[in-house]
Amino acid sequence: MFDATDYEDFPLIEPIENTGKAFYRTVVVLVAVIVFALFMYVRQLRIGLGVTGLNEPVAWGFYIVNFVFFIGISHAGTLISAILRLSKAEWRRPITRMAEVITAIVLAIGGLHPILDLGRPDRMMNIFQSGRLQSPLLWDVTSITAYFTASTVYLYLPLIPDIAILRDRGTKPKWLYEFLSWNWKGTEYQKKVLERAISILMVMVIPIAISVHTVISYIFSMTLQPGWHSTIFGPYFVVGAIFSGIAALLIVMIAFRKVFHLEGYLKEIHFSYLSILLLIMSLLWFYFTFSEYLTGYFGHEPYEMKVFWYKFAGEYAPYFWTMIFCNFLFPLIILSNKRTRKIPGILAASCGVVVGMWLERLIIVVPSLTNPRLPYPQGVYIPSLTEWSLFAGALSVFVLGFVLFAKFFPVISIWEVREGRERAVREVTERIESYLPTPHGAKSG
Amino acid sequence: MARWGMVVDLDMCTGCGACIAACKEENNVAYVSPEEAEKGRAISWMQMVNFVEGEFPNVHIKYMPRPCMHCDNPPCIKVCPVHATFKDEEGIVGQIYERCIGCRYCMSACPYTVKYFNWFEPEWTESTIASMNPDVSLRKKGVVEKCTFCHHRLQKARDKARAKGMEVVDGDYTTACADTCPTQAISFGDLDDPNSNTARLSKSKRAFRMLEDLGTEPKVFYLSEGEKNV
Amino acid sequence: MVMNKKNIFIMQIISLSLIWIFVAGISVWILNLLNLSLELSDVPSATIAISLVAIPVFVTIAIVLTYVFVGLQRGNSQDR
Amino acid sequence: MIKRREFLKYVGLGGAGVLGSGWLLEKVLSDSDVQSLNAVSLTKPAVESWVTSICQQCPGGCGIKVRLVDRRPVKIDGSPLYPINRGTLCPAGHSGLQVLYNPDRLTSPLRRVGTRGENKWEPISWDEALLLVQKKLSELREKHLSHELVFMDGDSRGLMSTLIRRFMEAYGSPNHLRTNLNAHSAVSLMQGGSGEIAYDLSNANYVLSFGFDFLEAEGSPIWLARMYGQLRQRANRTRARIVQVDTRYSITAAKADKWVPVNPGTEGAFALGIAYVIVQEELYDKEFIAKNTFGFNDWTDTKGVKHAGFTTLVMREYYPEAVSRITGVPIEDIIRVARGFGQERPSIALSGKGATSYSNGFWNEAAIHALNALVGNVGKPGGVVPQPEPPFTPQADIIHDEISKKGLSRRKISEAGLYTNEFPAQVLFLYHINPVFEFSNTKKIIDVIQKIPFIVSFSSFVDETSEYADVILPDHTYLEKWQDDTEVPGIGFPHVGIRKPVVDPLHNTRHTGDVLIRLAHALGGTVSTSFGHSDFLSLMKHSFRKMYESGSGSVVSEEFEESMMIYLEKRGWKVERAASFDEFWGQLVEKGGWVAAPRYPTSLPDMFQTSSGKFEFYLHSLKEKSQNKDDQLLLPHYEPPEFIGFENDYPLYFKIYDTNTLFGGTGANQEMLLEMVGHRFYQRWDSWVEINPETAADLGINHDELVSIESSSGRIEARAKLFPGAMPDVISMPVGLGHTSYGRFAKNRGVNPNEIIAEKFDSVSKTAVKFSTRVRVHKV
Repeated sequence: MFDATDYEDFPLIEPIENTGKAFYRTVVVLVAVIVFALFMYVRQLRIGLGVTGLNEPVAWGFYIVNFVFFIGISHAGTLISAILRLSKAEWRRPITRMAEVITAIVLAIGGLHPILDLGRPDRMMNIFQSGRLQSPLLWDVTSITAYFTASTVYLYLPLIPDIAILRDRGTKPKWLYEFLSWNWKGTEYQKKVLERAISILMVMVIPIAISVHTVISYIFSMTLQPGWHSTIFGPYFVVGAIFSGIAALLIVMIAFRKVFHLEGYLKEIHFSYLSILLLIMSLLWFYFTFSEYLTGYFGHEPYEMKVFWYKFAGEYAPYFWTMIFCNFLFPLIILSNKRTRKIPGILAASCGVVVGMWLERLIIVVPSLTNPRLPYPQGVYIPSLTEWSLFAGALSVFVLGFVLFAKFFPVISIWEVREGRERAVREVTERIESYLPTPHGAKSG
Repeated sequence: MARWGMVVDLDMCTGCGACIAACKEENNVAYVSPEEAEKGRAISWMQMVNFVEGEFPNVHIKYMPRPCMHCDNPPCIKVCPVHATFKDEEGIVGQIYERCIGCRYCMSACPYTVKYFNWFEPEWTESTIASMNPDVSLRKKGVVEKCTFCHHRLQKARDKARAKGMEVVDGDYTTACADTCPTQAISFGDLDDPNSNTARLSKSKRAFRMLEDLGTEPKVFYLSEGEKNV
Repeated sequence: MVMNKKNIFIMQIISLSLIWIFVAGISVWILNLLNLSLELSDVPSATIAISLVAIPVFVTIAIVLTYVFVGLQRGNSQDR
Repeated sequence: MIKRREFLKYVGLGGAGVLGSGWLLEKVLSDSDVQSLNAVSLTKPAVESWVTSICQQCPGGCGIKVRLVDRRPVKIDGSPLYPINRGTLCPAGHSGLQVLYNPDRLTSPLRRVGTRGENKWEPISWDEALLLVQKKLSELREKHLSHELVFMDGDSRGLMSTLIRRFMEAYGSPNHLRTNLNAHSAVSLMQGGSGEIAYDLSNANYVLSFGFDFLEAEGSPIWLARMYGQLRQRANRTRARIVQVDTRYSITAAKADKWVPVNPGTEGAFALGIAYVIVQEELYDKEFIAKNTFGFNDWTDTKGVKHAGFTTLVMREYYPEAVSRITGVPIEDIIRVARGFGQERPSIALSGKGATSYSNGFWNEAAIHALNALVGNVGKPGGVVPQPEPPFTPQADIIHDEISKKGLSRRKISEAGLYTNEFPAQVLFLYHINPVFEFSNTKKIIDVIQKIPFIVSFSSFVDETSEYADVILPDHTYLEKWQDDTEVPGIGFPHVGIRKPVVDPLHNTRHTGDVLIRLAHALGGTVSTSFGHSDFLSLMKHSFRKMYESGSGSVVSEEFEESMMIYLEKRGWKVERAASFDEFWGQLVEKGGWVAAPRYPTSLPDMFQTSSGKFEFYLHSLKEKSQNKDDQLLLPHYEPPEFIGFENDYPLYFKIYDTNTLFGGTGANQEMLLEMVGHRFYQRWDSWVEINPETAADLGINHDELVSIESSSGRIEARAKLFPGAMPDVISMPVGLGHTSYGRFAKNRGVNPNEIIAEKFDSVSKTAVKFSTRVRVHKV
């Protein structure tokens, strides 16, 4: 079946229909890593959490750090795409899909992390039988479930027209596209229904997304522990999450642009706009970090100061200052300069931010635990091989998830791009005209 | 209804550690291997905490035995997702080992670090198996455990009292640590009973509580050391 | 794999009902916890507050999905 | 590590395990380890009972109450009836069941099959083992070398000590070496008698302790801790003052009102400096000095020779500036402590290992004890009181034959003799002692032990010295045997504790008392006829008859009841007691002991059994022993301590101390005690060395870093604990870890500081002293 419009967007469909060797190679490597991680996890199940580097008083380590980190990354997606859609930013069109996919995959990974951390995962059903919604941990369970459901739906609905394109092309497996396309024919009524649904969801998804990371911050800030007990934690975590999400999105975009040769869709301007958003988030992140530590320092509460100095000049100083560099100085230098705000520079800055944000989660979780109020026990935390391999496994699941998604579905929303071509210029012109100041004497309205 | 509490007179406490040992024996607390202990995984429901101040020769060390504080406003209970840690009507903060899912949130939330986790399946040596206290249940791998104010002793005392048709009152039961303290620095009893020695001591001018300003309302009181002047 | 349209439609219906079962399950779970907290008088206020937010959110998501499904089926037939 | 088969299982389970249902996880998680616990049958209803006995984890002599469930001991608590500890117990006491159930206990007699120290054994029957020992003993007697049987005894007091002494005398050897004696040799010369004294701490107002670490592991720790409690918070009493003079910030120093760090070995000088102030300011008890002491002022002997008195010497030599220079204590501290000691009576000066473990230990103790006389606090409540003995039925006289007479006339060998290569032993018996671990310079000890042709150990475990034994005749543990426990050091009232089997012996072990009696009977002749009793229990019963007949004291009971009895007894009432000896014995065994009121001397000359009948500042008896001593060398004076190792090479003093967990090393086979060994330094299962932070900074040593400690005798490695309570030039280490044998828990845990302690002996009493070694420390 040949269609001129399909030909136009063939680069988006091609990777689905022609599977290269590279795909299988990648999948094999990733599955190998995942199987190893699974093996390590089953070993942990049998032997006990002692195989990790956790101890008394450092009861939480990599698993919780990665949980917060991955859930943070998840804000890339739905939130950004919802905000961009809501603000009618036209340059969003090739971006939203990838952002939404990140969210769905990463949420699934992040949501599983607390289970990795459980001493008795076999008793997880206790949460259902006799849970307590008073515990911030259950707030998390609820809001992550809600976010996961909402963002999956939010990923799926805009995917329907694209699935229909694939169905119409007869792409294999046919039944899958038939099943998922929900009888989409592209009629006006269908379009209206879909658009209405999407706009309901995008309004709903924003508060849910914000609630998710706020609630995650509550896990820490609801306790009385020095370094955690802070009112700023909710917005601080949300800002950090969006920050790391954008960085992750940029990396994914650059990767697909390179691998799938999407230069025609993802243009410099997209990166430039997103990276300016990244820069703004970097400044905002720094502002929150600064406020957080300044209030701690100014109050000079002894236990708080113990944690403070542990981060600033103690054992965690290398991580802390690396974080400041990666999250603030490095992106600031690179992104505020037009000459370096090019794709390689943006990639470097984004990688820096992802690493920096991971470090930030580490710096929030561990030092408060290694410095308990009582002088004993004192904590040292060195993650073990098990924790590292599960981290690697989680990253592999993320990449594998993306690779598989890209195998079956277009990573850029075809119909939105087309819609853009067809209608955007006219709509935008009309819209802009509508905000232009009415010249004196002309009829308003 | 009694409200059980403890008073530790730091002026009499010599930091000998008898309370630690008595507790371990009484409550079937498992031993971890030396390598694991080195990693900070030893379990000791009662722990001696030292505060070292000053420099030679004006050094001062304060020893404080630290059981679970059995807070009236316990930070650990608030965060438990499954009702595994709870406060009973007599104020004792307990842990249901069979329900605990091992999320260790309570450990992270406790400002006194009194909660301990079983990182591995406890390995019982012949001698510990032989001397198990049949009154205290054993913990398995992956659950959190803590001081219970020797709750099994309370249950026994209650059974005895009920047989006589009475309520448990101050003096009917005491914890293993209070029982064994050579200087009797630890006293245990009903904080609400006006005739109780423990209650009287808890209202002493010397009385204070650990990290009192956190508002956790611990039921373990400390009596400060006398003034040192020679 | 050969699948006729009818089977696919049945599967679509089933998956949609699964969504509803999921949402109903979550609601039952939250109500169960609410009941438990009332029974144990374990801060029911917190539980009530959370259930007031969480249940409508899940229900809305399910409604939106159903709306889209029904809408797409209807829109399709109307046009023809 | 996981095994290969398990690995395959994991791979198999891998896929399903993670995402699988709770049911599957339950399968994966439920390990057989948990199931094995069901063997203990924790859920069945059980019969509970309690049995009293006496602890033997340290020489403290506390009464214990063992909880048995279905006749299986499950917990040890303090016996509320027993007056030493009144229901309380120390960590070691609690871990007693780990001795009873220890997986490394010997289950039968052993004969060595490998070379010495190789730790290879074959189990043999008791008859075989005893025959082997008896043959050796007979041979020795036939060769008229009976004195070459050496019995090293680290436990005995009460009847067991009597029995061993009797065995040795009947056999014909003077070499019964007792090492656990609380030898107050200076006190015994100053006030006569055996020198066994007690401090009536609970009635004192000012306690000045010289290296007497009474809250850790000296004397009877629980008794002393209880006394400490009474010094602190008791109704109707002011809080007593405690000053700890020590070279280490011990737990006692931490709990004292003031810690006075002094230069090592100068404790005596500090005491004399206090004496100076007391004499100068006339704070001493003039009446007591005039009536009851000798040698305070200058005096003239019968020959008309003038002698300098204590005051003359003190006023001449020990003025505060001089003392401050020697001890390193600021002058104002000397004066302040002296004034407090002189004014806040009753005040008491205690001397402990911290002051006496130097080459000048004897004179340190003499100077310290002189302070007690200065404030007239001897033989009174709140002072130094005699340590009374309970009434025991004497045994029939020992019958000596020619061999034993000859043997006994030989010179007794001393501890110092061990370090000479001519240690005259053909047969060595080891009872509750482990010289290869406990003595200074362990390498030399091994050399000496190696050369002894035949060694018999009575240890319940294979310890370092037992590895060199030819035969091990394992004793019961203290929870399985009959024994009395009397003469607990420092308890000021007569008492007898009944140690009885709380459980039938778990293994094929035998009471060493029974074994000795049986050996004696087997040796025949006069050795046999000296032992009228068939076993230790009948000997005990026999000896206790006098306690019943004398009518004094009473079987232990609740505190209130007991104080009532004592009150009545003091007023001459006859306290109601058992109708027959058997009934008395029954009560004794059930309650666990006998106790009588403290006996203060009715007149002080009763207490002072010296040639002058007074407290002697001037040590007559020392003059008798060694002629032609200068006057001031017979008065309490300061003698500079000698150290081994030159200051340039070895700049730091090396101090060791006992902990209340390991008690010199015997506790090291118990998990409980190993786990909490260093609970004050947050250190488990390992040794540490306390170093002053500034000293450490100079040496570039960080906290918890491994350091090497080297003396002229050897080198060990331990982790450094930077501790502001360490004096800048003194490093301290706990003793008890570093076993190379002694079971799975003890073996290769930590290091043994005795390895690098050079042998040194007290200049007067000739006992071994351990603080005379200098070391150097550097990072590994």
